[in-house]
Amino acid sequence: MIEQLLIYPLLLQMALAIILMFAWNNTSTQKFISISGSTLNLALAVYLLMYVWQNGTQTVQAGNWEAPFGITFVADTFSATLVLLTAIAGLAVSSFSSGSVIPPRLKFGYFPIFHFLLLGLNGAFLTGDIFNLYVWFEIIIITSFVLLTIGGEKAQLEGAVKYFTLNILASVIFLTAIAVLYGLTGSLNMADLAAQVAAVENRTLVQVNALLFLVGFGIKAAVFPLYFWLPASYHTPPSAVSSIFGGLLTKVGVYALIRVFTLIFELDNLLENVLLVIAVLTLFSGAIGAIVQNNIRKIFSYLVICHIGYMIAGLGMMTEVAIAGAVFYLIHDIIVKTNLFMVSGVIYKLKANHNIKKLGDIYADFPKMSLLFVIPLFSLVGIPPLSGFWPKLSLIGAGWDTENYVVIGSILFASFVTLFVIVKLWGEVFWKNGEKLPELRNFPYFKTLTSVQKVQMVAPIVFLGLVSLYIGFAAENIQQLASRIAFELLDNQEYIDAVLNSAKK
Amino acid sequence: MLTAILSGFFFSLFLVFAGKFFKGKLAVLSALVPLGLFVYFASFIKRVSEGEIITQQYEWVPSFGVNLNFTLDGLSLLFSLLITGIGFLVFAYTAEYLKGHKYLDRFYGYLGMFMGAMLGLVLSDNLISLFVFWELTSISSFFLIGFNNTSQASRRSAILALAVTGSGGFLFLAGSLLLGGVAGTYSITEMVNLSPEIIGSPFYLWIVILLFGAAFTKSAQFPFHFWLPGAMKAPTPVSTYLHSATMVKAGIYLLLRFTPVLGGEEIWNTTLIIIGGITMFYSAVHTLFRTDLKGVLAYSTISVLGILVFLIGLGTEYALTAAAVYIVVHALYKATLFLVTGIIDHETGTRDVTVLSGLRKVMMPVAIAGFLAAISSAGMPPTIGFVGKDLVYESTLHMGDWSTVLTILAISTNVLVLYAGFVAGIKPFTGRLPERHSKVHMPGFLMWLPPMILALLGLIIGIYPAFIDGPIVKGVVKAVGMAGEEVHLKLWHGFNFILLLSAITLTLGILLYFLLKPSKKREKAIAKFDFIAPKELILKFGSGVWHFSNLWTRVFQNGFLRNYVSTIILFLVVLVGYSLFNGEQEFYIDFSSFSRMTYYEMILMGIMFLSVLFVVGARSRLTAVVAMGVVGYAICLMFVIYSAPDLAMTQFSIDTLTVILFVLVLSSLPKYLSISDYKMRIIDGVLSIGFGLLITLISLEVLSEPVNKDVSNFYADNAYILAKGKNVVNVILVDFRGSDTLIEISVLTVAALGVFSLLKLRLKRDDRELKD
Amino acid sequence: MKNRFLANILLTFIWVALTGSFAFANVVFGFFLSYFLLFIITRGSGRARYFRLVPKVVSFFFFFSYELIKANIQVAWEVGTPSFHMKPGIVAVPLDVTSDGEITMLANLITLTPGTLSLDVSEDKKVLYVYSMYITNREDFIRGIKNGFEKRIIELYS
Amino acid sequence: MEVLLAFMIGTLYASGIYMILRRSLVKLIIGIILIGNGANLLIFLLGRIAKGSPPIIPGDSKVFIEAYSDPLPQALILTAIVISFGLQSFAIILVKRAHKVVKTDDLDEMNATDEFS
Amino acid sequence: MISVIIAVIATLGTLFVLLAAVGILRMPDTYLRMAVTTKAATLGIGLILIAAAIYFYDFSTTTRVLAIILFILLTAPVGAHLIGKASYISGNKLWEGSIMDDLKGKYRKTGKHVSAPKNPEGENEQEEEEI
Amino acid sequence: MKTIILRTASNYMLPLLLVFSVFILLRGHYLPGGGFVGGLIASIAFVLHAFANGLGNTKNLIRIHPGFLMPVGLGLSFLSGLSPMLGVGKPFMTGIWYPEKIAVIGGLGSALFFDVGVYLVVVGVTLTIIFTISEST
Amino acid sequence: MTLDDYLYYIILPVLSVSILLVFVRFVKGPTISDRVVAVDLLVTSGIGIIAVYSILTHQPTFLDIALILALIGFLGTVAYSFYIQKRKNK
Ligand code: NA
Ligand code: NA
Repeated sequence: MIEQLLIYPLLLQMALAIILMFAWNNTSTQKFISISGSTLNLALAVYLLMYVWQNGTQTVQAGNWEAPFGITFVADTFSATLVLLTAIAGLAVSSFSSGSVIPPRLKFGYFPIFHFLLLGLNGAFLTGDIFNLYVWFEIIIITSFVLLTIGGEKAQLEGAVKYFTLNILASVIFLTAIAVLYGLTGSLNMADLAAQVAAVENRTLVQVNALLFLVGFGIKAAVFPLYFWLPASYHTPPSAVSSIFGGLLTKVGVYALIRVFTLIFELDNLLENVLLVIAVLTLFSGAIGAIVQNNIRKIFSYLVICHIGYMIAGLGMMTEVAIAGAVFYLIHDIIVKTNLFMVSGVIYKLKANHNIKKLGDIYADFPKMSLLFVIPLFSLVGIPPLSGFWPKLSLIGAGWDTENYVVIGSILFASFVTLFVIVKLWGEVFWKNGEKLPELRNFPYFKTLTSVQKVQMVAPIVFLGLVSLYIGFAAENIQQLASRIAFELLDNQEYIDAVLNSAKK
Repeated sequence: MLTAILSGFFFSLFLVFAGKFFKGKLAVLSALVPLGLFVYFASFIKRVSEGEIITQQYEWVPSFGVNLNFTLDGLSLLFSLLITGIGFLVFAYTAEYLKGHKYLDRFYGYLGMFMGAMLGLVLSDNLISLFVFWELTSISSFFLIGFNNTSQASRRSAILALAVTGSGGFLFLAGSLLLGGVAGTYSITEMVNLSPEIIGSPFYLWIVILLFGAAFTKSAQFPFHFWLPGAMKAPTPVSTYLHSATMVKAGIYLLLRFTPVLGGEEIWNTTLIIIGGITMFYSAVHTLFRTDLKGVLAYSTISVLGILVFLIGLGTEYALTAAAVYIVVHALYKATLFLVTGIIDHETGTRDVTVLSGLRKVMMPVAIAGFLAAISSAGMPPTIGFVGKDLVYESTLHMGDWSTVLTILAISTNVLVLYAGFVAGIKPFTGRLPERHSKVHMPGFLMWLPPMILALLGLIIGIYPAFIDGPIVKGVVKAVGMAGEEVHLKLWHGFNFILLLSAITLTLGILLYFLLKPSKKREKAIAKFDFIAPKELILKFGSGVWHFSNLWTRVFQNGFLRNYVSTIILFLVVLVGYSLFNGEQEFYIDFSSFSRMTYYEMILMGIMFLSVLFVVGARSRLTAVVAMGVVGYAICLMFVIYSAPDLAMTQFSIDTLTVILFVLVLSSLPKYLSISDYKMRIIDGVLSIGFGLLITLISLEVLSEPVNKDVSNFYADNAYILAKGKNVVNVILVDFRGSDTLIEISVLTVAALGVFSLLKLRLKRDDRELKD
Repeated sequence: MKNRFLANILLTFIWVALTGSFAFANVVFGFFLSYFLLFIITRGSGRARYFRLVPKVVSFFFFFSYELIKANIQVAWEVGTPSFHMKPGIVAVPLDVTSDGEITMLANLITLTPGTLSLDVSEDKKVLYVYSMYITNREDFIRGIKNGFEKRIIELYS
Repeated sequence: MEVLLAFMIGTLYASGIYMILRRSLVKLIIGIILIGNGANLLIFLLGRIAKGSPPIIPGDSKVFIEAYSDPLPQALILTAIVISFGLQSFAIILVKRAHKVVKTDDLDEMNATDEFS
Repeated sequence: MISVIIAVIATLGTLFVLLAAVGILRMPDTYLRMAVTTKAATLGIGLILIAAAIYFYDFSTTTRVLAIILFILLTAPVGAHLIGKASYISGNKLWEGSIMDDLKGKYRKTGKHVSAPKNPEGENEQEEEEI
Repeated sequence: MKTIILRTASNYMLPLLLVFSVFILLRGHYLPGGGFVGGLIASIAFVLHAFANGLGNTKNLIRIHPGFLMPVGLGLSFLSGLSPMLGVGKPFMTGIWYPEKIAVIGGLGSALFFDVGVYLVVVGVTLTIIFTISEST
Repeated sequence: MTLDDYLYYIILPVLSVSILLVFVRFVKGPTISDRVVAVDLLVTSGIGIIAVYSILTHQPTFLDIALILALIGFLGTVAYSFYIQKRKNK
């Protein structure tokens, strides 16, 4: 049974979702199931990564059909790492949701849908089949739609219309790309496609196909000029939802880009330039977008976009160092962004406001909590030696190696703006004397929560904070992981062998 | 040494949890931490002065070549002693200065963190580790400047300071990585040996520019100096410690540290002389226009930092010795002056030098300390300031062609620095004690003793310069790559030209002090020129950036979904279209591979095409929906014709259900109006047709390519034999690719849950505020 | 009880017809399937008497086919020639049939006959509103329906 | 025949995008449905089409005797169609709710979430 | 021989379908179009299906064809009735050559619900939740 | 829409359509059909009934909330995918078959249960969506 | 002339023309009821075309689709008329 270890997280999430649906109205049972299930999931994910680390890439041929005929699930180090990150963020947000999401939403399927989302994320990371990836993307999309709109407030709906349209558009483009890919090769298995695509004579069509994937995934990853759905919507749902969105949703797009452009397509000159130009403009647009915002979650939203630029830049430079940098950044970013949106959620519960102009006093009123919040905030900035710092070493170093000076400049610019924005936010939200905000009668202020709820909200911030600190201070471990991932991505033979020859083993 | 560095951090961490115990009388105990460290570092003086270099090595992130290798040589030792020594006095002083302050524990926490970071900075041999600590000093500085965080001015100053030093930090990072890449190591010790290769590399210029960026921002060189006067918003102990004695000298440290690696080249020396020269004179002049004691001191600090850069730029052994001495001199007297200012501020409640006078009558020991510091800053014998100033003139006079200009510059600067020192150290204590200050009393000894100690030290080592010459200054000079044989510190060089220059300096300075009283009027007058001051220019630039950002963000994130869609489609069409028509393979379509057209297919397509147009042009919602239905049915028939019965069934059922859905909600859907104007329709039409055409062309070219059908053939061959089904499509759905289907029904389930919650979950009016 | 059983048999028969297999197992399965479905959906309302139905259905079928073809030719003439000769209108036809099943059947048969169309049944189920292409005279039209379809339906149901 | 079909697909993509760009909520959904149909047909076409040979193994044989059309794209499209149905249903309701809550049909007026606060 | 029978039946069926098509195009109002088409098409399609049943000549196909015909016979008139009624209620006028309209004025406005013809006794109609 | 005609017709059509939907479901492995189409037809049957008889009556008819079918169906499909792992140690979704042919449905295997699960989910989803919408308009 | 040819060259074209005629009515309207009637007839004619096509391709399988069309197409009509009526009531 250990051979199938890698799909256990999928099975677990699916089982959780189904069980949670049976417990439709019983929110306290749901909380218990969700948190304990997520804990189990974390244990599985840790074990999976360790197992993959020691025993190499693992595969499961679903239905016992050997590749490329069935659907293959693959856990290489990259996938296993992302599954682990999803598990970490998942556990954190599960707990945070238990504490923060208001009962009406919980009674309308919040938790089952949440676990369907985690299922989708895990599936997207683990699948080795391009159409299966599309299906996972769809479940991610539909769950995110529902989580985005659950409660149906005005802002939620307005944001959701844009989110919906543009993500559907991305799916259509993705599907178009799959159609072309299938039309050229007759295959869907990504490992098989590596060889099949290489064998296609018409390289122009291969390039066209690659560009279609680039645009499709680019929308999901929220890169310039395709990111519009993100700032329009991320600040509208409950904070718990924003957290999982901010941490993981765009990263699936990044994952897919990295996977497709290391496994199936080779970067030619055009693609490389396109990626780098996109990266630079993404860094730029995201950064300056964050400067002008006043809503905490909007600031974070733009920073989500901005920092995607780092990863795309790493992919575009396509050296082992660069990819390692991108992967390291991805690891760091998932943890930190999830945490930041949770922080914004706690701040909201404290003051019932998201506007940094109106907020204030938090350092004076909640000093320990503020210091706790410093961890994700400064990790995000990449204050050395916190987690965001290390990948920049790789990225800038790779920039010098490949003589991409504009990329270096953009990375520095984005880092600087991030620093500035976070520091400004700190000054406004934590230091300043805030406005006198009206007391809302029914608002679930933090102080009115039960102590269990308080713990459920703060503990995940502590947990992710500790993970961030681990990433920063034990950067060696993470860098080794990132390097091995980069190595495996660039030398994809192990992946291909694991998928295509596993039946013969 | 790691322990030494970490002790600062541990101390801060400790205060986070045990802070409340340290707000009261126990606070002074925290001074034991720097004191212990001072003793620890002092114990190395002998070994270091004998030329030994003490190293300690710890692994950290070997993958990046980053380690915690610490090196204690003369330069590091000087800085370590300053950091811990002045740290000790400042810690002690603070216990009194902020006695009873609500956040005293925080303050100590930041100070401890800063001390640790600063020690790390000066001890690291690894460039990246050095950078790590470098940034941490900026962060501690940020928290300390913003300590009075409810004041908007404090917050602004903190952010501005961090913005400037932080941007320098990023340049530093880029430079470090470049340098590390060129050298193949991040070890500074190893880089010294590789100096010729580094200087010879094509990246040398880049490296120098980037490191200068770091040093100039941190050490407040023109035009990046402006953050430092703002940093005076911090409580005085901070100004004393960070913004005069230690942190601002990190840039100086960096330049000194890299002199043996990168120095000796013209670009290095010239740039430093010019920037240092401008800085020292420009800011010295500024002291004439300040009335706030801390403002005066801030500008004079910048001026001295300029002098130091200037000296490093001169680059001779004289100059570097002068720099080493000047670091000590300045640390001693400027710290004293700041502490004195702090006392004045603390006791009288004002730092406005125009209203301060006669305070000697109420605080004689403070006045003495101020006086000693002032004469040291003036470079009067027998203070160490005198020794330092002599060395400066000595250095400038050795500069050949430029010696006259440089010397005059140095003299002018020193005159003004003298003025500033007198204004800060003497002016408040002389003259008549105003009525409202008559009740002012002596501060506790914890406050007046530290400046007194520093002032006396300045006097003592002025009289016995050998006290620091051998043990410390020589070490610094050797550490920066000089022989250390040429120059020996002496108080008295006899009557010579340099003494004459000193005399001129003193005379002019004292004259200036008596002729030009600090005045508000002057301060206001200079404010008129603020608009061309670097700070204002940079702030204007910043506001320009803000406006540009605002514009850019509004242009792209303009709120109009249609613009978002058009942008994405345009991007796709241009990119993919470019690729399709400019790729290796010329665009071609192989019509011969296509099947024959039959009339019924054409009719079907015709109907479908017209229906689509009908949908697009329909005036009413229902008509559009009905026409959509026709499109769906046509597709269904198409699936029949092209051998896909399962698809036909599914398409038809789903189409019907979609129609039902529409019909059920149609009356609550908005009216079906044509809102967009004619021009938009044309533009959108062109874009859409371009997009559609692109898809058509791509698909035709793909169809002209051969395709491998192994996978499908496998399904067909094994559907019955292995999977026991004859409808291959269904076998694929439930077996070969059953995982797709499992997720697909999950998608459906979630969609249904979504519909359910969208329609059933209505927050009641009372629940509107129930937010999460 | 009886009705349900009959419905069950009928559905079983349809099942067998659909699957095209008279195999015993298939019949049994069909029976249980129908039983199960009926269990789900029936709510004790009265159903028609199926047994007596069959022979009447057959004779009725021929009658109906005749009507259908006759009317179709009439309509073909109308449609196929250039000018219109029709005199259309809506007629209220009083009903003698009472049960829902009978009314529905009558209405459907009228509709299926070319040239006529059942538009609605009054709330009290006493009047059927029929649209027709050829109305020479209201009474003749009503009589035509009452003596034709309605009579036969009453026979069928009795 | 492929040419006509390709042209039809292009038409569906074009009209889909055109409708999405029309500012109206209902047109938006119709656009999404049209373009979704286009994508499905594209998979169908690029999987190569064949007339009159459904991928169903005839009565008593165990394998295909005659030509059969590629079953895989059909299975993919079936999945895609069903998924689209789920999304479309949700979209229709989303639009209904949005219209009711925001009280406009004009997408141009639905930009509060993009406004700077 | 079988082929000829099939051809003849199919031809007949097709002609009826054509008839319906011409009818729907030519007839001057909605009711006439409905009156002409429902049955013509039903008959036509029935015939074509019978042709198919004869062609394949096996039990399952035949039963299936019969099922289709049955379904059409059941649904087509109901559909026509529904459209006709809806059309009338929505105010679709009769052709100008019409000679009588017994339904005129039978649909009343009740504010919420207008679909039922007036009945003389004025019974309380029970409101049902309808979709 | 209160019409006797539609109501009566729909009462005949409901069982017909349901039988037909099961037929389509069961034969899916051999001929066109399967869980999706079967489920869609079954839901259409109920929707038709609801159009004719009012939603309340249809709901009474079904008794359980259709939404309940979703976890049930999903669970069934999931378990049938899981069964080879638990039963015979084969990978997830491996088809396991009862060796003998069974009357009516042909081969009996996990794929059939899977398809039944799909059927239930589709019915549950469609009815949940349509009923919810009807109730809210 | 074989049966297939007859169907292909005579029957199917006539059915196609019929469908075109119906489609013209669909486009012309003028009322929504006319369109619905036209769609209804389109579906019905579609059943005929499918039946002929299944003979032409010797695939009885296609008759199943005809069956579905017959069953389900009706529901579309129900829905439209429901809407037409409801719209009037508003
Ligand atoms: Na005529
Ligand atoms: Na009739």
